[in-house]
Amino acid sequence: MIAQMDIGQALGLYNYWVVIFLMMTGFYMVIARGNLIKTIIGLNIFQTSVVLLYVTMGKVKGGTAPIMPLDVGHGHGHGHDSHGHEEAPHHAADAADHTMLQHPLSGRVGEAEEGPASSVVDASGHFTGISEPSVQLTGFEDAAHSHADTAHQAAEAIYSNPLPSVLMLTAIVVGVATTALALALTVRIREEYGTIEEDEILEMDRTA
Amino acid sequence: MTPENLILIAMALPLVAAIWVALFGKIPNVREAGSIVVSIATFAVCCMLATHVFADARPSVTLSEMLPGFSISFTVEPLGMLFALIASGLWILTTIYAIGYMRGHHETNQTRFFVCFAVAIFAALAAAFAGNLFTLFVAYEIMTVSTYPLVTHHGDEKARAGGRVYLGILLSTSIAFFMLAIVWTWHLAGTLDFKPGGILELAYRGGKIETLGLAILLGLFAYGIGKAALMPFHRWLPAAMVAPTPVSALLHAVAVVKVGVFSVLKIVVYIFGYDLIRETGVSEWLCYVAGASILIGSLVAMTKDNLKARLAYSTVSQLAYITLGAAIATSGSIIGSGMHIAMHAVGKITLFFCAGAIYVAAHKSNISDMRGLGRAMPFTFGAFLLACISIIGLPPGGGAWSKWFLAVGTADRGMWFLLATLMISSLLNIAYLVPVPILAFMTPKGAERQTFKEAPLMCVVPLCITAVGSVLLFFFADQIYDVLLPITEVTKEVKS
Amino acid sequence: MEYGFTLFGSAGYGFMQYGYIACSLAILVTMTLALIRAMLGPTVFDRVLALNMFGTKTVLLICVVSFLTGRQDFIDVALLYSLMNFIGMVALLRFSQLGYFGESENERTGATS
Amino acid sequence: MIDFVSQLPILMIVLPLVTAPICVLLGGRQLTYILALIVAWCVFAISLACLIQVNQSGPIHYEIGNWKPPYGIEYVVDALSGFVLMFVSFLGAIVLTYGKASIDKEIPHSKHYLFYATYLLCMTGLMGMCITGDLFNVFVFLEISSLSSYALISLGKSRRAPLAALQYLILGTIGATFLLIGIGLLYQMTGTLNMADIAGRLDVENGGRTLLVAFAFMTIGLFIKMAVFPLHTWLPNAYTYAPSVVTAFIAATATKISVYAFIRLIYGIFTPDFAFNTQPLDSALLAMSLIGIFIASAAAIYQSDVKRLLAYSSIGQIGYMLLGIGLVSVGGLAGGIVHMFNHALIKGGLFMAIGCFALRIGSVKLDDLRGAGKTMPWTSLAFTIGGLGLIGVPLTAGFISKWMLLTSSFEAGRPQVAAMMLVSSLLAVVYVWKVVETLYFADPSDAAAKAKEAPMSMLVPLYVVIAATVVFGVWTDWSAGLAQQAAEFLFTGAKQ
Amino acid sequence: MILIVIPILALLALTAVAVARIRDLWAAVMFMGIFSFLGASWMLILDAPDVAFTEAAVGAGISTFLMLGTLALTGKTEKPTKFSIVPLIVVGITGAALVYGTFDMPAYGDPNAPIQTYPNPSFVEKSEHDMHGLPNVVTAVLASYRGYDTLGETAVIFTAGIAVLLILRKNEVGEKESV
Amino acid sequence: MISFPIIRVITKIIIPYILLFALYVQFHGDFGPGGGFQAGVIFASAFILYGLVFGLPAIKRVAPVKVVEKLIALGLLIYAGTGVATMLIPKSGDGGTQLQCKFLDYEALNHSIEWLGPLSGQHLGIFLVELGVGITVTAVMTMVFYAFAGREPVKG
Amino acid sequence: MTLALEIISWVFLISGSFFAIVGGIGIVRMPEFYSRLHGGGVTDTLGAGLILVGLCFQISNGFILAKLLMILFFLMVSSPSSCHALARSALSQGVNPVLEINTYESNRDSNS
Repeated sequence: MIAQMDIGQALGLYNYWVVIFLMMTGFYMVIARGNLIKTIIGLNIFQTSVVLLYVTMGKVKGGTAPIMPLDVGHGHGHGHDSHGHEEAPHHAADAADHTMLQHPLSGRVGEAEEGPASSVVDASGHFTGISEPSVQLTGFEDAAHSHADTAHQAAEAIYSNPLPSVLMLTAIVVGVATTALALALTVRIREEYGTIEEDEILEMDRTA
Repeated sequence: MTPENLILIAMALPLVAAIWVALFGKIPNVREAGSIVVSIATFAVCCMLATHVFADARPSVTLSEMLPGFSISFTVEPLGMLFALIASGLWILTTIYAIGYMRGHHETNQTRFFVCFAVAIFAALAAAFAGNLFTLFVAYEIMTVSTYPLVTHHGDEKARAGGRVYLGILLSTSIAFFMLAIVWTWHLAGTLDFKPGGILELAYRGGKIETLGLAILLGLFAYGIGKAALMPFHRWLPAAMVAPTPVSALLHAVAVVKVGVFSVLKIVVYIFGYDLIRETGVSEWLCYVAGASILIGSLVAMTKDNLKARLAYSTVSQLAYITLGAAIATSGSIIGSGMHIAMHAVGKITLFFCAGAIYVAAHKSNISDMRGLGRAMPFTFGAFLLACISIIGLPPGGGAWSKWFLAVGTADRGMWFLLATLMISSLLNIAYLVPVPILAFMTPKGAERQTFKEAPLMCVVPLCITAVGSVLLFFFADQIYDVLLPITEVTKEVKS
Repeated sequence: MEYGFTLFGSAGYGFMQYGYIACSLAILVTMTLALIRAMLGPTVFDRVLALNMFGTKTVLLICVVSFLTGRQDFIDVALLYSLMNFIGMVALLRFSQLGYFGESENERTGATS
Repeated sequence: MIDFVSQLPILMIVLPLVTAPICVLLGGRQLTYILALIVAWCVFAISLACLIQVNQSGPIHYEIGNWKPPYGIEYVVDALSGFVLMFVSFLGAIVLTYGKASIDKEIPHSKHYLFYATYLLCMTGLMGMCITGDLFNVFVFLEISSLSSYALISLGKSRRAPLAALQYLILGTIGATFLLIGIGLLYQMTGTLNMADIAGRLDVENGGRTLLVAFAFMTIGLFIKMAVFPLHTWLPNAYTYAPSVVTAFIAATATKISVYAFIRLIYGIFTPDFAFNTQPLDSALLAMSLIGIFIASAAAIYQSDVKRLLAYSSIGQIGYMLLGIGLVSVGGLAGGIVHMFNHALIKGGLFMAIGCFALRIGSVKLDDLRGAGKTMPWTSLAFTIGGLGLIGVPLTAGFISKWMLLTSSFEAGRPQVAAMMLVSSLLAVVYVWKVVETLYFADPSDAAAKAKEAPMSMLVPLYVVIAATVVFGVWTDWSAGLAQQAAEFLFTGAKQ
Repeated sequence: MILIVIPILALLALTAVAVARIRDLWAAVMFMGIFSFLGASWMLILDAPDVAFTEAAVGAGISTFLMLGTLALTGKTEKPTKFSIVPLIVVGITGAALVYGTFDMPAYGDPNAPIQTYPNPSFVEKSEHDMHGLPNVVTAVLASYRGYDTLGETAVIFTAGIAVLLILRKNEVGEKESV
Repeated sequence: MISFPIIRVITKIIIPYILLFALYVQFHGDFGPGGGFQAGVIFASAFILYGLVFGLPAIKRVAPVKVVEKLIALGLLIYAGTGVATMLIPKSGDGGTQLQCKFLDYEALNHSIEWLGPLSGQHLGIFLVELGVGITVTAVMTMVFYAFAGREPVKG
Repeated sequence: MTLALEIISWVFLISGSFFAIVGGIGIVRMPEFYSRLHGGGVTDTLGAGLILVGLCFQISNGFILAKLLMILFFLMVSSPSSCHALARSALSQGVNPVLEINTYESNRDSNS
């Protein structure tokens, strides 16, 4: 099986393997069964590793977080600062820098900088965007402006998938809820038995 | 009243009795008067129903259909009618006897006793009228469960142990084998209805099942019906001897064991079709197993000193006759089996009544202690003697006819070895049954002073009636034969 | 394999990127050192110290990384880290002082939850 | 005008979800109870309405937030989920109705409003798992139900209750995390979380290995939640030490929902073809479930605590449901689904009866229950009927599902499975009978002799459930019919 | 980027092993905090700032407080337990299964992976259209597209809250202790 | 923490900023990383910090147990209530028809305010929902802290 | 932005990195707790501070600058105070400074 995989593929998966290693460490702590607190820590690590697994899936090479930059109008009009290099030698670096947000071959960087503000936002400042529903926004003019800009950017920039992030937000919350409950139970167990070592408790139960 | 309604009424009456008894548990006289009245009414209804059935009507009622083709339904045919008549008729006597016995014995939990008793009779009637295998199975299980409290009536450790064996064997065989066989039948035939000529023939002809499979299926049925007490699953019968004697009478004469052999008979006739069985020869092994049960049962019975235990093994042996008749599967042997259900029921119940009467009157249960009791209790032992004759199969006992038909059946099939078995077994019957009245009448009293007299009237009257009945059956065997003939005839019609 | 293993990502980096990477690496080295101390112990306070230091370094790492990736608005996360680090420290100290989270003797006023 | 009919699916979930915080806001004991009770019955009514609607006009789809499925979350009520929702909400409501007296005794009064809120949340979670068409949503609701059941279990009076809850928590969280891993892998291979969408986008050629692992992880995760034999270790303790009401509710519903999720996993997400043809899952399932049935049932026999005994029996019964799935036929699946329903009723009823004993006797140890049949006849009768259902005696609900499983195992060409199922029923006979015998035929213990019959408020709901087990054992058009419909729907849906 | 990621991964693995091996529970909790810090850093690099944010708040924050609070009430060191091979085997099998499962996965960061191509238009593109200029797509998905999941999540937290109350709150005076 | 005056002072300085930051995270969650849950945790952290440094009674004066308990429920109610409200408010469909919305369909919240102009239902919905999450999380975390801190260690 | 700012920022960054590593080495190699505290202090304040200040020079957005300054403020406030509290707490818990250790060599065994 492994023989079928070329090195490139292997390297494309190394993150997953690290995550799997972390998961299994946590899982081992859970099932090795000794101290209750240790078990709960193990569960925590297990869950955190699953979060990492999901997040790893969502990443796109050369993509960026699915949050459209707000601070347009500063710097060169993109979410990241391009550090104001004027010198010719730095242009390559600058362009390379852009590729992190934008498609490498798009070449529409310039358009994105100047185009939208005039074409998409109408005179009254109301956003009438691209096939926008009838709702008009005034309470969010800033956002609308930025949106006009980001609307175009979105067409060019690669964003990582937001869905795994969303799922994992939920999963983390679930994890902390579970942890809180488990710890509360541990406190009760300690009050009842005077120990949090599982084998001692079981021994006490057997003799009781 | 239409026959359909009569079926329902006949089955409802014992339940009414059960409820009546439960309601008036605190007032013994009302309770028991109700029992007797209802039992007589049940018998009357059965007789009315019988007039229809024996006039070739086949009333049928479906209560509820659970899955398509899978229902609780009742169809009355002669064999079942005969069985219902026996059960309901003997119920009257058993009830009367039980009242006498229980009062004479100051038993506790009498209400529970009579409730379960009525439910058991209900189950027996339901089994008798069952229109399909499933209904039969349900009735069979109701009977098992309702008789369990009767067996463990005394509630002590011994009774509970006996009850456990009783319930354990009956339930486990019925669930593990009987149920499996039912499912298999359903799978093969797509129906569970009792049909004259059987329902499995089509599956066999269609190649859905091999001869070996058929033999296994028959085995599952034969052993699944644990109440037929085919060896080696007969242990529950002696174990159930811990029960009070009326219960033993019910168990070993009327309801439980007869439901077992009745089911075997019915399955052979209406599920397999006895022509199919004979043709394929799948039942040959069963013949020999039954033969062995006959002999071994008789032999074991000889070794028992406890009267009830001896009778129990005698029952094992006698039940095997019926199974044998079913396994031989000729029209004669089938009729013989059907007759033997009746003959043995009447005979054996007499014997148990006697045993109970002796126990009530003299507190004796071992045969060796009964020396000279015959003089003190002439009616009881006289009845015992008559019943013995019937069980052994000597004229003028009813058993003579049934054994005759069975012997003819074996001869028809050329099973000479089995014929010899039957004869030897009859000798053994003499050897273990006749010594009891001989001991009671012929030997002088023991050294100890005995001041016994007959058991209470409520005990003695029923046993005299049944003893007389067992003799009368010898003279009216013709009627039974006529009644049972349609079973075999219908089959022939289907064949031709 | 195109998504695989190119040393500097999908395209070359400029000087800035090298700088940030160097800076992050330095921070990572420090983190490693702190981790070593946390593992060695020997007293609980050594560990707390290492943890505190580790937390601070994470804050720095996040700041630098957010510059590296060009998403500076993410330093919110760093802000949160610094807060959590401090609160965690206080919790640890409180724990080591009193042995439990509850009220200390002189703070007790009899209120119960 | 608001059109409530179209909002029914969401109301079913949101109603208890909103009521839980309202309970906390209101506080108080009686008020919150009444509120929770009303809501629980409302939910039942809604689920019934949904079920009827589904039967009349096909599956209901409800897009939450009006976002189309690959983007938003969708609710799907089809024949199967409608059926499961119906009985879960019914049991939730009836157990709550029954539980007032028991809760009053076992839960500290100041925590009652929290208890009711948690109970409603548990119900929400279980039903949410059932109704949703989105895979991740299943996980979220699984956690809601799990967390609330951990809390509920830890309220038991025994000092082992928190430990039992923690053990359940640890295993349950492992299970949920495995499920999450599986969901993640599946999501990665398809790019969507909607179940129907995933089913349409499975690319077995290019992602077989990942899909296989995803399937394995989700299966194991669900197995832990449903307490399949080697992964069952949390269940006996959890059921034993939880408060009676909680045990009744959780035992009746929680594991069933996991079985439901497993059925969905096989038939709604992966195809039966993937599960059973490319992998020998069917044989594995059959072997696992049979081993589980035998070992768990055997373990049940040796328990001295009735709650624990029933807990082990639950582990065994889960085996039957898996068996139905493993038979890979419409009949088998229908049998499994019906068994979910029937077992929910039976186990609910049994644990409710146990709750009555716990209330009056204060213990559910076999020793303390001796002779309770005399002092608490109605409760004991209910227990006995429920026990018969557990065995699968005809005319109880348990029989129907076993019958369906038996016939379909014959149809699947696996008569040996049918035979082993029947033999395993014998073990059920043993452990049920052990309790029944103790209740009726043993010398009363001190506690049982002093006990009086449980209050009407508990007996009436108890008898509603027990009567339901009998009713659905006789009139099965409804339960078996719906299950049959659901199974056919799943199979045809899978073929499309 | 890989230059930063690899040390982080190495540190993560190291921390995880340290947590598993260390007997001092207090130290284990601290390492867990470190694990969270590191994990969150990596999440940030993986373009999931929201998750990193939450993980920081939860893993390094609340969870640690709770653990410490529990330790304060229970005890600080773990008793040495005898080593058993069974868990190791189970873990080995599970891990091997997972690794086996990765073989058919799309490579890390593959823009053609189903997850990146399927819902077309993607959430990012769709939310521009639907959300009237809400820049944070994660929030948009969280609260609107999958708002129901988040409702469930809130319910989970709510459940945990009242569950902890149920478990730990002392009974009122006059009631018997629920022991 | 009587014996750590510096910590006490620093805490007093820092807590307002923490709260400010929490509010920022809460209401800026639409624009940058963060949202209700994170804000709730930060809020609760501030309480916990206060409780750690100044003792349980002090923090219970700030956030009484009863209030926190009700807030737990309130947050979830706000969230679910938003969903129910969307169900009850009809949205205007094509041609002025009144359509009933589904659960959590924020389009129903589209409305116009006199002095502000039209307001996007999606924004309002997300805002309310995040608020609900924030309240619940704050309250739960604080409550959990109370619950743990309220117990006393068992000797042994 | 001018080149000067760039240079200044990088000077800060590089020196910050340097101090961070130095502090890190210190925390590992120092012989006992109180001296390690010193190493920790160096990284937490000097290293962190310098790096953050260096980053400040790279920023053009005022809002982000504010946040960065906020972080700086937090770190500057919290790190020393927690260091102080740590030391104090350690002292009160009976961790005594080992005063007689003067050379690295002599502490090799005490450290193990």
